[in-house]
Amino acid sequence: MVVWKPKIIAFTCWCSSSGVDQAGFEGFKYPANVLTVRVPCSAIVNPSLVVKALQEGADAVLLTACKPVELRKIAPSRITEARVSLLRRLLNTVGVEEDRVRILWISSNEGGIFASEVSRIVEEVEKLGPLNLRGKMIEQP
Amino acid sequence: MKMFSIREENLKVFLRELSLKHVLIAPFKRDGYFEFDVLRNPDDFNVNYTNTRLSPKRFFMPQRQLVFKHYPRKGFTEELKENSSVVLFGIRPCDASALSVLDNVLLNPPHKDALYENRRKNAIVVSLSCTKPMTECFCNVFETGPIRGTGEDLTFTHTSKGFVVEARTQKGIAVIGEFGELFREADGEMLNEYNKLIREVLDEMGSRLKVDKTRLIGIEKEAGEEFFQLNAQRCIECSLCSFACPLCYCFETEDYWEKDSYVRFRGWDTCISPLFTKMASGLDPRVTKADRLCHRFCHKLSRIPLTFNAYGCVGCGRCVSLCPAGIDIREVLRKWG
Amino acid sequence: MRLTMPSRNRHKGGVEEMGLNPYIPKPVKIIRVKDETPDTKTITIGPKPFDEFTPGQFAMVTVYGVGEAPFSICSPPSDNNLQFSIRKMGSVTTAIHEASPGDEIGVRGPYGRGWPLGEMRNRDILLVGGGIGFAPLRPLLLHLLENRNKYGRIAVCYGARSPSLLMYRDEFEEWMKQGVDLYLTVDVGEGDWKGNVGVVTTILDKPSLNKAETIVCTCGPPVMIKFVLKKLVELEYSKENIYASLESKMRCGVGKCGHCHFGSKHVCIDGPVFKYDEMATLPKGMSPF
Amino acid sequence: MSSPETELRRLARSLLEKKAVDLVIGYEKSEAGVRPCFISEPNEAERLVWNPDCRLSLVRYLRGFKEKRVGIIVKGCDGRAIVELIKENQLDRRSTFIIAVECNGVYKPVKYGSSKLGRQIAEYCEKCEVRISPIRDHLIKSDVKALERPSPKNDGEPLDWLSLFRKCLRCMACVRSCPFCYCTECSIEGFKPALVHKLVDPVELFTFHLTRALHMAGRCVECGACESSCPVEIPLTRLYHELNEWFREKYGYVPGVNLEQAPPPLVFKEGEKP
Repeated sequence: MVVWKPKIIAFTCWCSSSGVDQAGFEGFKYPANVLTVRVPCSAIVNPSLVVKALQEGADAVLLTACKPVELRKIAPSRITEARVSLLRRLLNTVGVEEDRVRILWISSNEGGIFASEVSRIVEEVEKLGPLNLRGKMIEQP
Repeated sequence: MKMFSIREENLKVFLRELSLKHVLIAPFKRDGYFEFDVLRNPDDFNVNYTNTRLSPKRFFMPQRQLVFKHYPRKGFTEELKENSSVVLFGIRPCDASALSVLDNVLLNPPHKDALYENRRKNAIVVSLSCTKPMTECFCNVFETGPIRGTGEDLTFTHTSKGFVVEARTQKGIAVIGEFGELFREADGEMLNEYNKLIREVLDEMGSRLKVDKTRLIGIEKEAGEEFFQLNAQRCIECSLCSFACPLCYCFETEDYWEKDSYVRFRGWDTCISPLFTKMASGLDPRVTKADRLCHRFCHKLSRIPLTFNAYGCVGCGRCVSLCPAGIDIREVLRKWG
Repeated sequence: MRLTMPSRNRHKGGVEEMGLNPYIPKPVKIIRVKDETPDTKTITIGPKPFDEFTPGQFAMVTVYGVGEAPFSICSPPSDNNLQFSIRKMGSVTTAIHEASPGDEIGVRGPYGRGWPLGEMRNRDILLVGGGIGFAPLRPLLLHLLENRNKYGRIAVCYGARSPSLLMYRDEFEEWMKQGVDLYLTVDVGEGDWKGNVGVVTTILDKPSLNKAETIVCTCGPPVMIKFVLKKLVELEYSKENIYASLESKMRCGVGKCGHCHFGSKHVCIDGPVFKYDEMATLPKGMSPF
Repeated sequence: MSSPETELRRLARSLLEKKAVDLVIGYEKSEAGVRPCFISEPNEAERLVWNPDCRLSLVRYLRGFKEKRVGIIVKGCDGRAIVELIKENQLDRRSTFIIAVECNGVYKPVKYGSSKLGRQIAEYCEKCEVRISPIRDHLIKSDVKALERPSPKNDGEPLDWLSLFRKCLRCMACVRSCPFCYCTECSIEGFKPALVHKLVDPVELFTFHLTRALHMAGRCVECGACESSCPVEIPLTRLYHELNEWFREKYGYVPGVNLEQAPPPLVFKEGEKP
């Protein structure tokens, strides 16, 4: 039997992606089904791309961003937060579990937190089950 | 051709038998309007519908269809599938006629459209006559209805004593032969009612719109620009009219890499789109919206007839009713027909 | 909704082999790529996917995963390979420009109606080209030269925006050696250009031909065709003998997709070569008048 | 007191006679109901009509007449759209003469092949609270009594949006009829690589509708142009309403009501709590 494992796309901003790297260096174990996409800033991630990731087969999308208080300018993280909040509302409306899109506050030295948070999220997404949008959108015979 | 009849209560039996041997597609109501789909339970079928919201063209020319796959170093595979036999039951004569026009265009030698032919040859088209045409309909203009169309294999007409069934092609006769016990030869009384019905419905439609279709040929010359400019102001350039039309056959192709192979899809296109004739060099023979609108109407009423010997409109009235901006092909007919 | 039972037919492609699906191209290899002008390359492909064609016909060239576009064949029918001169314009042409010898592309054709070779027997012939528009004229010219004794005088008027944009420059001498009256012009002279400067209509009066009997074949940008036709009529060439090759967006090449349906003519079936009076019936925008 | 229709015609005629506007965009009678018309001659003003079938928002046509002075007939929701467009710098207030007509709700369109069950008021009109355009140069009061509004339906019953999206043809009628979709190239098609393919892959309808919803969030004035032009009757306004609710809850922002109030995404301030 093939065991289903969730596919998770993580858009990581430059700071938090070094946090993700650190999780690797320091040997924190976290599930391997998280694919990271490094972006310059979390606020550059167009919510449409998050939707597109879900459409293409991701079971959940994670945005990791700098903690607003740690930023010289805090607007970008706030913008991301607002967008994700809006997107979650939208997903909830159309009947996709809102927990499939999340935001994580990760600083560049928080590899450990990243690993533990991701493990928790993967568990939660496993509970949600596969999203399988393609199956839902294409008419069943 | 030969006229048969079937009793009203036997229709369900006929449908059940059909659905055992073929894939039966018939209109039934979903979310407030009728749509064609696979009919699993013949009891869902109800004779009292006007027409389906969208045309049955998608069963022969889907909105998106695979043309070929090309595997690097292996060559082509093409999904020319062995289709199981499909029965389209309850298609209206106008939509059935649209199929015969599509045949004229797409099966025009020397290059037959294999993708279309493959789907078409395995389909049996059974039409159900319109005895109460909608206000938007004008099939009488193109002689594609309301009782008899030109593309069907069997024509069912609802009369007070059951259905009059006309076998129009060999395929149709074969179906009658297959279910011989359900059909009888139509008697004189029934045929009288049938003929009366034809006259009545045609008279009613003729009183709404009576146009000489032969005069439409070459309208672009006299049509001038004013009329189309007026309507072009209104047009919002969506592609609804083409998508809803039962015989808008223009298609667009798209190539991309999918998983392990290069694929080419083809699918519906619309001449209302500004990109329809625009070339990569930026040259565009039809720049303005008015030109494109003119092409849409003239193509249907004059250019297809000149090229393929059939009218590009069957008068189903979908574009008239669905257009958000109220652009009406009947105005063109009234003006120049 | 699934109505069908898939059964895959594997085959090598090409219309003849398939006999069914006219939309499947035949795979061929690029043999040579030659820079013609700064934005135009001539690709040679082989082996020829089809045996016979008339000069002036076109073929649909597929770059897998990118798209398909129609191109005039610019090598003569006697050649074992096939050549296309392609200017970098959209996605398909860009992909072809990036291709190198050995790459595989798909070709299907030949489609359309070529130049009227039958009409040309023993007559004088004038070819008028503009820029990339010389591509469909080259196979005709080479074909005429191969059968030199069957035709009368051959004159070529060829113009481009600048000398560097003249195509097939290395072949001019060979053509002239074989008795072609070649008149060149450019819109803007540059470098050591000593020839005529001006649009192509300014050199149309130079060839001395039997005007009433001359077959004129022209191809180029629409606006050039427009003024060439005007000028030709002024110069008393017979309208019946004037032909032009037009271009249009195409998706199928076999008259199904509707993109090139103008008036009652399909450019892909009834063209791309049109007679003078046929062009007059085309609707505004497509008609060069 | 004259009927709103006669008043409308008189006003349009005088505007055109005085050359206060070059053009009046309104509704005229057509065979199938009512359709937009563009009137530039005073005599033609008689063609104008006003009835509950005038549902298509005319605001989307304004972008085609940027150099002209245009008089436009607007309902409450259309007026809100104009307000929002002015905020987005898409419209010159000075060259637009806004003829506000009191709206009592519009009928749902009776489309091809639907069973005719009498005229029903459109669902989005049931919720509407702005019946007169908040921005106007002239107000025409309506003497027709308000269309009977069934008690606003409970939005509690959730729709199966995925199956609704599945019916979509992506004919772009929703995009093209929307007052706010003024981009010359829709972002759905404009991305390289494109967000969705040229030809409709059913699974991409999800991306298409969600992207559109995200672009409409906090802007949609719920005029129902998309919904009424949709051939397969997807109740898009309900989806966009849900996102507008989010904006109202978070920022107290309702699109198109107040010209002074800037859209929250445009004035996102440092340190502001989202």
